[in-house]
Amino acid sequence: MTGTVAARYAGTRVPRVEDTRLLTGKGTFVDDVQRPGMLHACFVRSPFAHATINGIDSRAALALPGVHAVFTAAHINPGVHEAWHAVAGRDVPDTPRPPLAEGEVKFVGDPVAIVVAESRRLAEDAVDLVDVDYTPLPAVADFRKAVGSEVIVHEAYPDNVAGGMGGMPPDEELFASAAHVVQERIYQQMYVPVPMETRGIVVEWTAATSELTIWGSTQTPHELRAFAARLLGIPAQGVRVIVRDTGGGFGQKVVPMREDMSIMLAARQVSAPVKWIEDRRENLMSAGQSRHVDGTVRMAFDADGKILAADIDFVQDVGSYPTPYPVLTTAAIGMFFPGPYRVPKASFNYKTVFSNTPGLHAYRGPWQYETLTREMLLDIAARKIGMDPAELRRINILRGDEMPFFNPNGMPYDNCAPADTFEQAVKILDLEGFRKEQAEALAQGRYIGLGFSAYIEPTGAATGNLATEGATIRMESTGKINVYVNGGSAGNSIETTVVQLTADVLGANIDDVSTIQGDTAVTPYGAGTQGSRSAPMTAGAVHEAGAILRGQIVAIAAQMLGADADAIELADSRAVLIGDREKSVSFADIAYRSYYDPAQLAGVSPTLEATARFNSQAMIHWANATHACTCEVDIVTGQVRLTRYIVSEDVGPMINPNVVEGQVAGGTVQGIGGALLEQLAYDDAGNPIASTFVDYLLPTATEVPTIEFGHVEIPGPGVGGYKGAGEGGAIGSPPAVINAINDALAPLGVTITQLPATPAKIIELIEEQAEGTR
Amino acid sequence: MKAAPFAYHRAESAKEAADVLAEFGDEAKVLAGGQSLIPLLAMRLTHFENLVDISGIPELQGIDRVDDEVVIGAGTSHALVGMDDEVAESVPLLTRATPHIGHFQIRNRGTLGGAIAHADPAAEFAAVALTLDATIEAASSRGDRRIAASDFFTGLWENALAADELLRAVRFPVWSGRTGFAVHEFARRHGDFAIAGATVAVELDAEDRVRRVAVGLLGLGSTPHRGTPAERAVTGRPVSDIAADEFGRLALSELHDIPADLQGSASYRRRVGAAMVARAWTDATTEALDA
Amino acid sequence: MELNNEFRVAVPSATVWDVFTDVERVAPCLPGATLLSVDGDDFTGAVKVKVGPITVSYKGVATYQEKDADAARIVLKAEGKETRGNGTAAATVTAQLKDEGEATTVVITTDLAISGKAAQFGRGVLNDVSGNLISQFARSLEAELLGGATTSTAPTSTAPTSTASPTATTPTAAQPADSVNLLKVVAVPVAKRYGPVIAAAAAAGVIGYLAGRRNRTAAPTPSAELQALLTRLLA
Amino acid sequence: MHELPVAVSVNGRPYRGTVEPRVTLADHLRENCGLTGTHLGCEHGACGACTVLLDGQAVRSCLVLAVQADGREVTTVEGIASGEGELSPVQAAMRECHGLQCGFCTPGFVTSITALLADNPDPSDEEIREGLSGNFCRCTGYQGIVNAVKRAAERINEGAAP
Repeated sequence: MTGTVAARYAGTRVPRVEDTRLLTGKGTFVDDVQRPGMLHACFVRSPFAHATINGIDSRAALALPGVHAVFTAAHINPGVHEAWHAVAGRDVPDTPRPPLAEGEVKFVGDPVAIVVAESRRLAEDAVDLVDVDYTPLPAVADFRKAVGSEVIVHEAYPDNVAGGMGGMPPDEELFASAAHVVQERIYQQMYVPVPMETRGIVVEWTAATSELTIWGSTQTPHELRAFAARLLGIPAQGVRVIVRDTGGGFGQKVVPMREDMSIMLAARQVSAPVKWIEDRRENLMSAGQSRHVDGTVRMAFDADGKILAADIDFVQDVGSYPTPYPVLTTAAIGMFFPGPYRVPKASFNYKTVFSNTPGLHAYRGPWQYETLTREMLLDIAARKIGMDPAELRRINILRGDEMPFFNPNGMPYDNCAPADTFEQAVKILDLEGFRKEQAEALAQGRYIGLGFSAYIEPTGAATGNLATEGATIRMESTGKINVYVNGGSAGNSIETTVVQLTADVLGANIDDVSTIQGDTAVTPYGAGTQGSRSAPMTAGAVHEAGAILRGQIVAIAAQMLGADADAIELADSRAVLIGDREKSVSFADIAYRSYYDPAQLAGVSPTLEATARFNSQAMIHWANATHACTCEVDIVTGQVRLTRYIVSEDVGPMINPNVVEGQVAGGTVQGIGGALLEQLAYDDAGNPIASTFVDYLLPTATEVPTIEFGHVEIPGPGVGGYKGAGEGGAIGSPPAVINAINDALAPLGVTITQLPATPAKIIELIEEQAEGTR
Repeated sequence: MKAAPFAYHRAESAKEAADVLAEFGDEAKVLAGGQSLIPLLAMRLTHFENLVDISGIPELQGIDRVDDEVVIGAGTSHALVGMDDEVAESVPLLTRATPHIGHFQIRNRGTLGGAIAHADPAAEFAAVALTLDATIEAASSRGDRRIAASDFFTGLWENALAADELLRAVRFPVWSGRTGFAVHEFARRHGDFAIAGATVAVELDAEDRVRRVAVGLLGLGSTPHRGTPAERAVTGRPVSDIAADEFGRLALSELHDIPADLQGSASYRRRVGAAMVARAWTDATTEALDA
Repeated sequence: MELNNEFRVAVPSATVWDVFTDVERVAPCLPGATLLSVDGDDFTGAVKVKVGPITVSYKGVATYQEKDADAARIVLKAEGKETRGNGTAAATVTAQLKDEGEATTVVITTDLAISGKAAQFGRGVLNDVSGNLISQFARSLEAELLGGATTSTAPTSTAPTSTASPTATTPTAAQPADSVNLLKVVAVPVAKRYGPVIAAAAAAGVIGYLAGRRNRTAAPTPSAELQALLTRLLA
Repeated sequence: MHELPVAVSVNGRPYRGTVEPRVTLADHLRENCGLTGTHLGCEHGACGACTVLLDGQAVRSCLVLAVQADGREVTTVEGIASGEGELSPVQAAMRECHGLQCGFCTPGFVTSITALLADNPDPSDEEIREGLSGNFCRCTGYQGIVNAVKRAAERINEGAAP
């Protein structure tokens, strides 16, 4: 290709372009948006997990000065035209999802009505005055009791089963005859993304021009726009979504939810912009649930510890109103259960079931249960066989020279070497050293342990609307460059990433490149931040648009330098004649010629901008990692202290190691929270009992160890060989932590199989074991 | 999460505050640091027509040594208590309890009087007051009175103050001689409400016998408690004869209202509580032996 | 949540029956309750529950679902809504009387369902509050039954945690602080009229209180083990 | 409910107005002073995102009523960098150490760390982690933030103003 230059910025720890505004309080999050005459919305939410709505009396609320409207399902729900989500597609049969509860509430926090008032304070005053007449109904709060329960969550699903699927049936003969067979029932609690910025939206409807403008907190500005147009049945070109900063999403902000629908619909009935900012209690009560799976996993091994077969049979809670259609995404748990190992036979079977709890939504590594259960089972197996868990993994984990490798469920692993990250992690850890230390500690009555976790992860999956990503790159009249992508800064550093990539593809100095993202009026369509796709997909888009623009720049430069295009390379924001560096022309001069002196172009096109929509030919970019965690358990209090944490990962060549490590560390700590602290707990009646930060325990700096990183950079199949890095940390860490605890407690004969591993639960198990052996 | 409306009264003096309380009774609530009250108001878990802000009253601020007591004004912040030299010298238990209270941003606002009046069973300063048999000074338009800490904590978040009474100051007795002090607590995360905790003050005689000992228990009931049976059992005994674990178990042996919640069962709290007492006992006696 | 309370009063069951079937006398026994209107077996009322700084006020209706003289059973059903906020409370109170001649044993079983913010409050607060509330209700009923009397028979309880004699004398148990406090907060009139009785009743209350919490509270160390601990300590 | 006059000095600039007593300092800063850098992550004093300096001390602005700040000095994240926009040592270290991602919790960390280092310019690792434990971050896993505190401390000990 013409004018190709070596990367200068990709692979380096470039400081982020997002940081300066965010560090000085100049970011723009949705709650920072003020509009003239803006009104504030607050939802009336169900106090019952399950109840009939007999009537709603809004008179007292409407009588409160400053209250503009109270909307119920009767006002809002009929406005829905289409409500399907791109990730599932238009034709997939979907589960019910009314904007406001109709006739019946199905979980505590179910939105029943919207109050619109002059301030959030007033709106909350009015919410207390809306009198909803309920008849409580029995609720099924525990999804493990939902199948066949007398309590029915949705009429259309009399057995409470949303769906399910099975692969090949398990080879029972093999399980019956294998040298070693392990089986365990493992329960993963409900824990959730908890972005520090809750959900929120500002919707402004201009009836005269039929224009809808939305300021959102979203991972997918363009899909929010497309969804709004579909929902309201208005032309997409009349809808504009503007998102500058989003305070974290982790899956919770991928698709518009019922509250977003309700506000969009309500805004059309109010002659003013409407802002809804979720408060933290609402976020923990109503935004949705994730994880929460119960299942039985089995593995068969030969006498040497080689895996012969793996089987998983599980039930996933999808709550009351899952978003989007949950059945297919859950299949990934079954498909990936064999993991990064040489597994000849695999089988899976699952059900997704409704319960009177908030609906299932995406969360960083939605299929994480496959890694949790597989890695926990491997450690349990190792102890049973009498092998070090590291050794058991070593003899089963896939090597690079075995690629491509099809796992028994047909997953085509390639461009990776799980054994490499595993060996690197073992090396960083110093396995022998630790086992020695562990023996000495035990002799002194101290319980320390080590846990491994390895996984292989499909990143940047090119399916449906996730397969393409658009980019527009423009050289402005000053010679400076602007790159436009869907983006939406949600913490994944996508602004910095595209600036780095654009500078490289154009040979520009990084300070000459800026990016504009999150405004659908000026950015091309993209699927946004989800599925660990931002790096590989955006790289493809920037590469294609950049190649076209580079050709345009080179053409003008060639004409200006009177040289052949092939003889020109771009570097340091200049076009230089190869072999005669004295002869060069700056981007500024090239832009001047194009914008202000086109007569001199002698037929060469003045165009200095390009738009391309990258269509990934790589179906999946396989990333993988090995986590190693060490801990000490205080067997008096049950307190777990993590002492070392190592992540060796392969996300392909790193565009920016800071960003990769930041993503990995953030995900890892979310998983540590899921292993030890976080639980969105419900009582038997379906009341949420962890709806504040006093009861929902996020990890803080004092619970988190220093994370040591190892990098393996095996190029993937896509542009630049980049793979995704967004979800891995959250997938790998829970089993590493649990395995470390189980390793520490092994001398006591204690094995945790129910998460989270709270101090109280650890002590309960230790005491039970003591009772039993007494 | 916005509070319902209320009227706000900024009191310039304790008398002014007491007058407002006398006027509104149950419909008024004292606002000191607000670190517990404001969240309850924001979540609309409670409501008062009137808040009486005492945070700006000079006479409620400050720490004084008066004879064998350290008198701390109700409005003195946790942070000031924690960094005060007189307190560190004369009532070290307070100094050592302070770092366990929330986080430094909370300690900058929260007040000693507020923490004790709020009477949270897991509140460190409440437990220290009970441990050291502190005296609470109450003021009202009807006059002043003093309440022994042992009579002050009457229930979950309930205290012996009448609706028109203001907590003006707390008087902490100074322990002298061969003394040792320790605070141990166990919480899910640093700064969380303790699942269980213990404060131990001990004084030894020249022969290393326990002259007096006081054990405070946090998070192990509707109020802070004393480990009376353990105190009784070891007084007059040589330290070397006392097994810390037994001491810990004994300290909790008469507790009957240990709570259970998401963080653990009553029996788990009992186990952890006993361990915290044992660890605090060991630290406190070690310190006293070296004194 | 089910809460159980039991007490024995030196009053014939006929008298107990009269009190329990007279809402005008039963209602005031519920802490913070005020009776607003009575219409046969249906009535409306308000309840203000106060725990330190937290106050939740309910307004609602109640009815006698059952007044079975032969079975000596009274079932009272009450439903209320928060006057601020959208929470609710519903209780079915069953009183079973056991005629023992001059005395009567009363077993009160309360099935309580609370919704809204109060039900979501963490740190086990709801259990504490309801436990106190209902045991206080039972104690006040007992006081009401003993109207005028100055002594009451020693309370009994079926609770496994009942170790009245050793514990009742200890500071922690002799002041069931929260219940005494509930007396202060919500049952002042009763307290004034029957001060000494309440004191005795309070002790009974501890037991009723523990009975209500039997599933959550470990049995206190029996005095035997206490002795054992002491001897080991001083060995 | 009738409003009360409030006069606060924020980042050296006086703001006068009247507010309902129930309005928190955080809401007052955001709604009436136009300073939206102070973020609300929980509104019950747990997450630390709304931390500001009140008379130089770090406090949760969601747990202070605006009327309580009357006549006092407030420093928000907007007031940490120099007037010319030069990042403070804490802000610069946060950037160099990748101490922020989505940036929502960042203002609370910047103000908290600034106060932390003013009190203790040479904190140990344990003191750093304890000092940070009142602020939640969901993106970074705290790795970059802990490193940023160390680096900022070095800077300050080399003579830079916190």
